[in-house]
Amino acid sequence: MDLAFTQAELDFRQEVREFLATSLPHDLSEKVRLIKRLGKDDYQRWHAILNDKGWLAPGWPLKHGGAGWSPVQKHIFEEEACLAHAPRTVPFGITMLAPVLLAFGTKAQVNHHLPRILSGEDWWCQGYSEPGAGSDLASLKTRAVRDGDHYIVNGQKTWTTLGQYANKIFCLVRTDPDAKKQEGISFLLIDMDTPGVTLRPITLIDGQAEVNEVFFDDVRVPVENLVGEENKGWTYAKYLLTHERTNIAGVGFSNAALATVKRVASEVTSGGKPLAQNPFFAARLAQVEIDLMAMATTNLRILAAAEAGRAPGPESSMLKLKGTVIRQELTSLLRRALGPHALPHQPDFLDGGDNTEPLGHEQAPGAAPAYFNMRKLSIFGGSNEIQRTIVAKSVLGG
Amino acid sequence: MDLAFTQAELDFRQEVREFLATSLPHDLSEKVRLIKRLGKDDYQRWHAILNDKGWLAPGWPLKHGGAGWSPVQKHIFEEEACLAHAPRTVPFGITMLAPVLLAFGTKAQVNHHLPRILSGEDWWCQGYSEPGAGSDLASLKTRAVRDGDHYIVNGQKTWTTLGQYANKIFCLVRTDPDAKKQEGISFLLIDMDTPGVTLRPITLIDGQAEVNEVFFDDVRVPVENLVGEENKGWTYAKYLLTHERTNIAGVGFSNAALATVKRVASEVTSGGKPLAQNPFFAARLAQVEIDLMAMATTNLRILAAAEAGRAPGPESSMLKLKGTVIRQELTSLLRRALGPHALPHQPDFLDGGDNTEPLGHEQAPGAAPAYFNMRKLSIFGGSNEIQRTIVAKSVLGG
Amino acid sequence: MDFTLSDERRMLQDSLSRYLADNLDHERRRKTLDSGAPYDADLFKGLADLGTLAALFPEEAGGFGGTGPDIALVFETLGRAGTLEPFLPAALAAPLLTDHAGLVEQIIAGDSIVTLAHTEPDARYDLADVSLSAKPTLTGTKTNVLYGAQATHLIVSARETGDRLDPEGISLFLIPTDAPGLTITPITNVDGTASAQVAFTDTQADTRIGEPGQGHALLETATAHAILALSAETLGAMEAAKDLTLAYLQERQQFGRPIGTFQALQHRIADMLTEIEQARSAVLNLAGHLDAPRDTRERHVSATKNLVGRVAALVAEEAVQMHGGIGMTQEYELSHHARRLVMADHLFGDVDHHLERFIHLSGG
Amino acid sequence: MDFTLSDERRMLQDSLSRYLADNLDHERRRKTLDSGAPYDADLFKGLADLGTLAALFPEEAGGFGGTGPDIALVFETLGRAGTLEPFLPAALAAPLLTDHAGLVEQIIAGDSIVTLAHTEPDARYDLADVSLSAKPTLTGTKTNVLYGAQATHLIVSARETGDRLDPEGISLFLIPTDAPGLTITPITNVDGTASAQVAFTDTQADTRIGEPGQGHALLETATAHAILALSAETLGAMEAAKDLTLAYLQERQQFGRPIGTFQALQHRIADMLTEIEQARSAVLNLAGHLDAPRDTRERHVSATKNLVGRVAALVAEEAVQMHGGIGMTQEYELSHHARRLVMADHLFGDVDHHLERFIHLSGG
Repeated sequence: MDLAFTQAELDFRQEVREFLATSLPHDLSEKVRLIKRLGKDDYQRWHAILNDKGWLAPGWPLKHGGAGWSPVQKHIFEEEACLAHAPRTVPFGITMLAPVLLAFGTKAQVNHHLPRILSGEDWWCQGYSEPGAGSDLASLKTRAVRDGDHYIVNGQKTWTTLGQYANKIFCLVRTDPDAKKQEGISFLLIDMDTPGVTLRPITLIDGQAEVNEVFFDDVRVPVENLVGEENKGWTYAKYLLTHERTNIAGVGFSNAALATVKRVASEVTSGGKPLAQNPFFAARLAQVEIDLMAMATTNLRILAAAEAGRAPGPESSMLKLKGTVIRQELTSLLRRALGPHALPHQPDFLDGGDNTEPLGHEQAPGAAPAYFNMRKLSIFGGSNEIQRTIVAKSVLGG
Repeated sequence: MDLAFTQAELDFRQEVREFLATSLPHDLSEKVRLIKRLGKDDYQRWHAILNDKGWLAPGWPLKHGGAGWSPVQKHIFEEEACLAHAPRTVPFGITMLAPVLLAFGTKAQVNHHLPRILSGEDWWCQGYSEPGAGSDLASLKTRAVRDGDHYIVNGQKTWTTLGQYANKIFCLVRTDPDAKKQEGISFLLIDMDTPGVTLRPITLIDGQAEVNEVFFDDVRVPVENLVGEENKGWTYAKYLLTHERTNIAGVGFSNAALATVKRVASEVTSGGKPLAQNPFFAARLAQVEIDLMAMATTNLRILAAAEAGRAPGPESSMLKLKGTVIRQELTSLLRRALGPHALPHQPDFLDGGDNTEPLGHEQAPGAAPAYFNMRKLSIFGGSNEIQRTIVAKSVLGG
Repeated sequence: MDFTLSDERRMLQDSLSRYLADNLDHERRRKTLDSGAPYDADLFKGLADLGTLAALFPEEAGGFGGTGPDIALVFETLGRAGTLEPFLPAALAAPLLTDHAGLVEQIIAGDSIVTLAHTEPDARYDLADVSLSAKPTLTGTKTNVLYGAQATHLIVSARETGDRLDPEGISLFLIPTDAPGLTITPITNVDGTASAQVAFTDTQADTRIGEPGQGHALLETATAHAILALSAETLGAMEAAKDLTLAYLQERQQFGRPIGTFQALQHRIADMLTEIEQARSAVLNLAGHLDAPRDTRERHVSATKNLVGRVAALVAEEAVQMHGGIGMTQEYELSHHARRLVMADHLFGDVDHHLERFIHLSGG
Repeated sequence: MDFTLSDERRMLQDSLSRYLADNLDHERRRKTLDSGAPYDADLFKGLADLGTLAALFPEEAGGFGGTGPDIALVFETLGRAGTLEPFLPAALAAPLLTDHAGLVEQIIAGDSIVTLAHTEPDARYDLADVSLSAKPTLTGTKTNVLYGAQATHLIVSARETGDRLDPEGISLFLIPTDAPGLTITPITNVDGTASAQVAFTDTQADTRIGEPGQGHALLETATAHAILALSAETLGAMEAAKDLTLAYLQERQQFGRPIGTFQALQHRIADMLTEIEQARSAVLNLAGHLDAPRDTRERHVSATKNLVGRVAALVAEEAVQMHGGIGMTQEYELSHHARRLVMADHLFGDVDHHLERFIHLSGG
């Protein structure tokens, strides 16, 4: 047993640090640090910088323009990027669609789509959930009926994150209405500008319109946009859920959030002394730091297993459970740390550029919105209730 | 709305205090204070003192030798008795069997049994649970088959508290094996010295033999020992569960336990200062005190409703849930407060009289055993899981 | 001991509830917020006409209430309906305006709003942390002034002697908001309520509330009233969140059955209900001790704010979690209550502040 | 980064597990306890012969281990089997006996037991809280001396200079237990393990461990080793409690089906498993940092003891609760593990002590 990284891994970390120090624009990292709202341009700028370096697609093979990183390298990049307050890379094309195409798509699909993801020409979004199909995803109702060389798609998707920036959507659709739930589902690629596709933004509890409803009304989709076989889409969706989930624990995010809370607690005062010295606040903070120290090692254990080629089992569900609790607790601590300053709603600051002055502490405007926004962590990507059931069934059967 | 007690209630409290100050033997209250183990004699002594005063059976009508107290009076007595470290009164005859006899028994049964309970001639225990019927009590299997003027009883009961002191047991037995689960159950009174009744003590996690298994092997029970109608026993058992539960919250116990923890925390030191001044310990203690302040009022609200004649609903389940959490947390705090002193097992002290010297603090020997013993609170009397289901079904139906 | 409502209070509660049911729903609240108005002035006036504000003042001041149970009843009802209207300032100001009958009359009518300007940017939750100077004109900044941009008057805490954090030497002054030297920056809070930051520059302060330098005790009294009001409002919001959640659990189908039939959610609902009963008792405890001697009252103040704050976060988080995505949308009513439940912890001291204070008040 | 066991360690683990499976079960453990013996001397000797104690010492001391991962592996295996035998003293003493090759040889063979006599009746968990005086003979009382009545030697902390709570001025002495002036009172702990109270009266102290007055750093090192050992043992006990619970949930029928099919219990099991993985990682963290510089090591010491203590209480309480009554009986194996899980928190500092210490070590 050896907790240490190899020299090659340490060198890689150093390389990542240097890249971030030189290539991450300050205005972008300030936006991320202050939990401001990123626009399409912000994401695309960062994607282009990463793509120039060859680091936009960490898990893709080199021959497709990926970085070809190991799970540990991905983890190191993620850690460093978070600590440097880099924007996240939007995952839908890079870590969700592309692996499915690489595993199940045609050569033509791979060669057509992957370069367009890297170049930014295509922004993908995800069409999985429906109003009646959340945790019970397999009960989805969006229909695709074959009509010559096309499928005619009708139905509705929801919770489509950043769909307002996307020109493409990958969808799970029902192609055989008579089959049992998980069967009869297909995986379909759809242009958002096809006639009959409409998008309605949903304003969330934090005031942001981050997610959308997408409506399909007699949308004609060429049959070559089917991925893999008809009625096998559930297999591909599950593949996607069990792979490419190295970052499910969010250790990098939590490390950065912990550092932010510590800094704020040292800057704001309570009874004339830094809040960090208040034993009640210090106890909350230390407790989550201790939990995070352990979860970081749980994460490394699973990474090491992945590196050795072992498939992730219920451990990734445990990581999601603990990881979301820790991330949510840290957003709660940031809000608490800011005290009365967390109350004012400051959308102008959150949407604004460098020159907007915050009321109160600079971290105040983002704190409560981030707390509310991050409630999603335990809801999406398989709710924590679903994860608990997965863990329990892995040991109890049934 | 008025949180205050009436003058009559305040007078009653004063009367109770004076009685306890003059009539509760010091050696008994010391045993209770130090969480020592009480023997049959200890209980019987206290029962006799209470009976002399007419206070042994708080809820019975005066004409049967009861105190005829209101719910609030019972609560006041309970609070004061706990604070004075009086032994609890053993409930099986007084608050469990007697109300069932008064409601459903024959005049002969009432007149025969109630005086013997008061006098101490009979010590009752409870034969409900079976090895295969715990939370699912209605699945009990102990059979009673009619044979002339007798029932022949075969089967096994378990978790029979203080059965080793009892000469009588009231049992739920199955008299109609073909009926649906809750039907076909009868309520039967059995002499423990009938041939075929055997008792086996169970040593619990705290080292005490507080509960027992009771075996019935062709035990002949006269039919006049049936309470109410044959096959209606489940109704009587449920009556018992929803009535006479004024003390389910254990507020008196918790008040006394809180006072003990506070005293210990002021007497033991940590880093050279009283533990009570340690902010981490103080936070735990304050949190449970605040919870208890609220639960005490929840308890009074339900008492006031009972006083006004309203039947308790799911509130009594909520009281059990919160009450057990608070009581268990207080036993945990006492153990924590004593630190390394809680480690040694000191059965001689716990079983001994006045003259045994404890190792460490005087509260040390009882602390860990009480913590372990009190895990039972969330298991027996309808486990907390059962209580949660009751509460949920009261609002969700089904 | 009596936990029932008097007939008068029951009538008030009924009329308030009915009026609110007829005049406020989530759509109308969203419309008010989207309009940029801090609240619905018609609704405020309508509620005032029903006696909502009068119920916060005692008879001798022209009201018909003012006791702990009155305050609790009014604010629980308001909280259940999820109002945005400026009632909290009246709860704060009521115990401070015993010598200002005319102003109280205007408050009761809904024509004047008097609010407390106390929290300073670096003060967090400590009531004694006052730096704004009164030598003799006022200079300094107050923040989190509830409805400060809509108020007609401010009661301002200012330091006459002593240092920051010294309970002695704080005085209170009544200032009209059109006084010279005031700069009022309106704020919309995350939960949709309104407040303001108020900067004072050589502002004249002629009208004292209470004795010079003795403002701390008055601040405690006003805060005790406000914490009761806010806790009761929070309790109402819990009830609203609970009702929405119970309805959703019965209606929402997943895996072929209502999600309320899943035992894991049932047990969490049971814990949530149990905790809400705890919060109700905590509110009753403070309501019943609002006029108790200072030490007793303040122990209940901190116990109640701590407990209600913990339960509020639990209810908000569990209600949203059990709803799933829909619980996170602004379109759905729960999001409003969830924000109120969470953000109330940031007013008048959060759960940690009051836990520490409870320990201190208990002699720890 | 490598979390796999070396072949040698895997072999040791396998042989230990097999030996324990063959030679210890709940009935035999109960028999030992009922006999009045502090532990099973044959089992101890058998485990010693397998190299269990040698694995706790480095090669240069005649062992074949002694690193953090070695200690973790041995004690997790012991904890899973629920042993009562005196291995913890060896983990405590190992880092202190670098100059005592002969004694170490005897320890490894299972022929000598050397234990630390450090905690004083009023000292609670503070390592610097030493009053027992060494001027120059030893006078005072030590308590919670693990296996003190079975030990051949004690390592005694004593104060040469300074006041109680002063880290400076504490010295360590090696004393044979048959030395004059020792009164040893044997204790059986609540969890079935043995300890003793030891009174010293003018006891000669000729053999120093380390430099005069510099004992505090050595106590920290020994305690770090012991906390790793105890945490790993606790982890093993968690695994045992978990396995019993999973089996029970699948076997126990209520309401016509295995109770493991009830979703509320399933979700609690999921949380329990998740926390056990956290505890495993915490043990790995300390194992991997046992030889790190003091400040880093001690941060991990306190983080691990805090986390493992929290999870241990959760696992014990949840395992008992999910079993119901049967989980509370001494006849059933769970009760043994539950007691160990809970009472381990009372050795070498509980969760609160180490939370406070972690904050202090983190510069708070």
